[in-house]
Amino acid sequence: MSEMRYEAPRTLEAALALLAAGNVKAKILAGGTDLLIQMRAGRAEPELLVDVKGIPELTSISEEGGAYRVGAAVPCMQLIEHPRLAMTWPGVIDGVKLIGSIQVKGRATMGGNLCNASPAADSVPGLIAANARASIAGPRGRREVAVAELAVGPGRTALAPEEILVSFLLPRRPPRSGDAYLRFTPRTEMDIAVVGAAVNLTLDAQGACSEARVSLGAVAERALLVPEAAAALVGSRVEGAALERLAAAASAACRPIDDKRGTREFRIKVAGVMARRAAAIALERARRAG
Amino acid sequence: MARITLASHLFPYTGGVRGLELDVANVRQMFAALAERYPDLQGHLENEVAVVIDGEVYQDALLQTIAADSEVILIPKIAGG
Amino acid sequence: MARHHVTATVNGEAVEFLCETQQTLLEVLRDELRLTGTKEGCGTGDCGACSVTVDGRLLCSCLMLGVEAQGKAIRTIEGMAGGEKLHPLQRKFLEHAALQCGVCTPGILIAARSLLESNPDPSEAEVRYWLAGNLCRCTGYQKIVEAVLDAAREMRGA
Amino acid sequence: MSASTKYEDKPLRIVGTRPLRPDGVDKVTGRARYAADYNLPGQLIGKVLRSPHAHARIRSIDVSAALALPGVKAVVTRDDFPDMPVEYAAAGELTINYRDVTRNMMAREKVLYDGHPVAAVAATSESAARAALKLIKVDYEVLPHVIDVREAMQPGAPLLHEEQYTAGVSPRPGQPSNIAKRIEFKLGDIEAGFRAADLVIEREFNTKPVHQGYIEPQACLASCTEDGQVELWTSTQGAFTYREQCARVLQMDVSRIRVTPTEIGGGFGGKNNIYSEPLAIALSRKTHRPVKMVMTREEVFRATGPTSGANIRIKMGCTRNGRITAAQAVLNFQSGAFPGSSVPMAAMCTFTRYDLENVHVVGHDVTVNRPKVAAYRAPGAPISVFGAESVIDEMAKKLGIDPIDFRLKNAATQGTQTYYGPKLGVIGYIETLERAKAHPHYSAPLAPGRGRGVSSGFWFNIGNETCSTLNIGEDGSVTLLMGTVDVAGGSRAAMAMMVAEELGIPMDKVKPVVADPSALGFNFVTAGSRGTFAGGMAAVVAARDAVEKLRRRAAKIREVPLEAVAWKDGRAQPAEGCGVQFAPMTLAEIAKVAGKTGGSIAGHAEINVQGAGPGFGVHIVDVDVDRETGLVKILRYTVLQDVGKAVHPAYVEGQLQGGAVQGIGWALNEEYVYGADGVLQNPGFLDYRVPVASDVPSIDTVIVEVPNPNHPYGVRGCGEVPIIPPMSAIANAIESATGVRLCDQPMSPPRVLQAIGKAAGAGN
Repeated sequence: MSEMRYEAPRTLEAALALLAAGNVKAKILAGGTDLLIQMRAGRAEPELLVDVKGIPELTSISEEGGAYRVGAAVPCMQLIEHPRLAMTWPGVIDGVKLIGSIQVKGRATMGGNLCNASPAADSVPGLIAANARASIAGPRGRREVAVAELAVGPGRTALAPEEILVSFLLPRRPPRSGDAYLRFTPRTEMDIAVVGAAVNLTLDAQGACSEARVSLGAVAERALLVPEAAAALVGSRVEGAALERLAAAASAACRPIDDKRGTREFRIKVAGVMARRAAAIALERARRAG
Repeated sequence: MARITLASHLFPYTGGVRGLELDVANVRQMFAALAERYPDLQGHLENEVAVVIDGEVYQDALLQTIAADSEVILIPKIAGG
Repeated sequence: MARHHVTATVNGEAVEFLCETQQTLLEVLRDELRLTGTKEGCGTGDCGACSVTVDGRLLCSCLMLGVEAQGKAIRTIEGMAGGEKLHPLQRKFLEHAALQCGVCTPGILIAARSLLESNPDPSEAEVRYWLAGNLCRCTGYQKIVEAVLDAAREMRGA
Repeated sequence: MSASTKYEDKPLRIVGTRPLRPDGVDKVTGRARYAADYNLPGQLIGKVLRSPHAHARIRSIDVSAALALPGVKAVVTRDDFPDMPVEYAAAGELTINYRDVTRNMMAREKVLYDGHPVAAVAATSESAARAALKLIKVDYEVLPHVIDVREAMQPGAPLLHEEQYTAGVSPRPGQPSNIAKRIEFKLGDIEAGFRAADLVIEREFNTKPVHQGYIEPQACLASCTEDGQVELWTSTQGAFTYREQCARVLQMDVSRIRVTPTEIGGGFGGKNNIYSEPLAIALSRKTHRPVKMVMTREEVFRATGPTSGANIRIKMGCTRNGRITAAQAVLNFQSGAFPGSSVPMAAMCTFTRYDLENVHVVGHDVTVNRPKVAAYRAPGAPISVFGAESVIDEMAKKLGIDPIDFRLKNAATQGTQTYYGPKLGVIGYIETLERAKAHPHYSAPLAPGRGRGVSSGFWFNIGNETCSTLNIGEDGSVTLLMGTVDVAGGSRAAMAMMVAEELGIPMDKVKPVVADPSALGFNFVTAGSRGTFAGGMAAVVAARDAVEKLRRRAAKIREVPLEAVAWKDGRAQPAEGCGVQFAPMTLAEIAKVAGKTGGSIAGHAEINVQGAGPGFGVHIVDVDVDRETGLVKILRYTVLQDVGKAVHPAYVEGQLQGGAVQGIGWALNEEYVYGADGVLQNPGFLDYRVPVASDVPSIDTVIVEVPNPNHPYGVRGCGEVPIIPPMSAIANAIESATGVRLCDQPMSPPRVLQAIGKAAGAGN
């Protein structure tokens, strides 16, 4: 049996140094709610665990001129309890709220949710719809990438092995903006999304949709940004025919598989339904945010 | 003679015979008499059937009395979760 | 094999233990500290039987490593009753027949206490959603929900 | 003191009240010790290597590398257990066959399902044991497998057992088959019944296996000495049957195995049969160190339980007035890797609720490459009743008859001839239906688009072998040793209550203890809703035996004739009209001097309890169906059930609520999902979806009490009936909401959506 090391660096530099140190199979440990299960099942056998929860930059939330910088290892419950985050980005928090039980949310993080790269990750469509950017640290410095570009496929990300996802930047919002995430699961809680849909939109002064982003989860190898679905909303009052076009575009963008959680046919059909319903909630929120 | 009726799941072991009269005083004697008459029934009596005597269901009651005018029915043994 | 030396508090008492990296907090509590009131129902965070609080945060102890407990304050079912007295939730669970086999009960009590600490007056729906991470296969949840609501009422002094 | 244990209607002090359960404080404080909570010095950890294949021949097993690993102390495989011939014995569900028991606990010639044990190791740590499993080399010849029951029944399907010929057909078939057994029940003339019908409906139903889903995984700790004495701590519904089964497969005397039934974290039928216990004993026998084996949740799903999946066909006919003229069923049940499903009981329960003249039920017990099924709460009945009560609902709706009225028109009552044999005794089906009809839920207005369904269920309930001892302590407090494991429904409370009632003392003077089998005569498993009925009967008999001895002792002490002593209000006192006066003696007073007046006093019961009273339940459910996603939401749920007598009403309500919610899970989302490779896809609580608290509404309960004449307090047993009606009640409610009838379980969103879509398509 190989021995597994555990390190809990207090700085980003120290963490990067551990990852850069050589050929060991290292894993970053944030909330651990996916990693510990994989280790137990023998699907992950790291030689080194780098616990990043002691690094302030990864575990803090700050406001930067109306935008939010959210540490990748902030536990979900802390995001949910944040006094203003949920008011500004309710759709992002919708997704965060759906990650497992209260217990799981006490540990799980958005960074982990993204890096685990499950196509069904609940917080990812909301982040994509929000046009969130991820800040990544590596041996050659920092880079910023759109969240939409990070998850590549099931279990795979665009991060290099020696890189660390540090934080998310949720941009400043124009007035009259609202977002929402809805997922379909057979149970009310404790499920993996069969389909997830996030809609982020902004209304003009007349109440028509001026900007929109739509993202779908669990309908492809990764969460999708669906510009065609967003286009269905722009210029509309997010009602009637526009919602039907949104639903049709969302369904058309799906390329799901049949698996134990849902059939292909079901996912395609329900993706449109979820997108339409999420848009209605986002609209309501945008109006209230007036 | 007690009147013995076999539940239909036992017919294959009796060549289709569904009932008969037997001069027996208890369940054990009845099983023995049945097994003698229908050897294929042998393995399906003690552990697989419950016995209804005059409307009451008995399980594992080899010495339960059968009266001369009793109505006896053999049914599958019942258990549960 | 090198083991980690960890110091923490459990139910207010200082503890120290040695653990391997892959040992979960649940395994440490049960196998090293012999606090077997915290149960394993799944080992994957899906049933809540291993619920404890760490620095006040409700979590599944099967999804945290023992080594991560360094310096933390852990609370388990063994510390729920205060001296001779049961916690109101424990008493209400008895009075409402809110337990049958009892294997989910420690986790549910810990989760329910955590709910009432943050929300002293929850609605029935809030109780049901908060406890959604705690599976119970015996009761159908009804008497559990009733007991939590009644305990909340009593604890509020209402 | 009457020797009769028949029902007596008398004023009660304790039975029917709601005291706190004796096991409660231990359970809310974390003290209660379940199997995995036991540890012994020097113990080893045992782990099982399981088959990754659904069906394969084992060519060879090489354990040498595993044994060479540091920390590994022993490995056992098929070579460590004797082969056993065909030999039947009673266990929780049906009879078990030791030939199969020994093959299920450890594969011999073949592995027959994903998860089938192939080897077990004992090592000084869990990590060493896991590492050792990876070093065991098994050479498999992978064989074609069969998972689906209909496919398994086809000629030419992959055969699990080459020597299995269908039993129950004559002449004996010439070819082996996966159909292990055919059973048949007939009453009247089924064809004449259909000819007399104005309306005939025939439908096919399919259900998936579902797991009992107890939260405590199987766990045991075994310790074997050099001279072959075994101690075993295990989570079981039947310490005696576990002892017997372990002794048989290990060829030991039962008296050399001491079994401690630990607190049990749920069973529901799933802990009636041994799994790891003989492996732990065998590993301990090799190492002479204690061996602890705890299953992971994944192992629980892959290798224990579940209940059968089934394919069934129901055909019923009735007159236009709603009188059923014919009822026919074909039930094809998966038994898993070895024969012995619950199909006989499913067959008997399919239509037993109704007074029928013409019935024909055929059942098939079919082996498939899945884990051997185990009992699950009213084994089999929910499956066949799903079909029957769906068809009954459809008949009632077609005829425009209220569904409860339709059932009342056909309801069984005392004297009804069943198609499986006996005439029914005193039962409360009609009373329960009438209470359902009068319940406010049944007449509450229903919002548009929502649906309401009703259904009903019958279960036999059972008695069986039961022993109990009641020891009167020197201070007059009482210990009741019970051999029926308290599977958590609260039977310790119920039995203490009945004993206190009998003895005339407060309940807190009675301490109920689940005894290990060395303390009592044989007790059958706690199954079949027998705990409070049969265990209670034994407790009452033991209490009455003790009372008889207390009377004798008081007569001796007071030097009066026995007939002059009556037992009343917890005291020996002068019998009314006996003409003899003496100072009464309380139980405590007798107990105090017992040692010096002839020795201490104990009551005993060693009985085989007969006279179980069948139970009937009626469920009402309201649902909302999301037409766009197929999601079914349970809005309101009411359970009504005749339990004979609720000894502790709160715990009876708990049984009714818990059973209903298990049934809701079964109806809506629970299922075993297998891949084309025959490997289980969802062996965890994430993807095997049992209901969570937010999935269900309050479950309202109505306890109906029509006493069982064969029990001193009228008890029938109540644990199993409540899981029978939910599936059909929910299907009927979905039909009421949408006009679409679901015949496949689970009625999960993809299925419901597809059915709605199909119906809409057909309508266009």
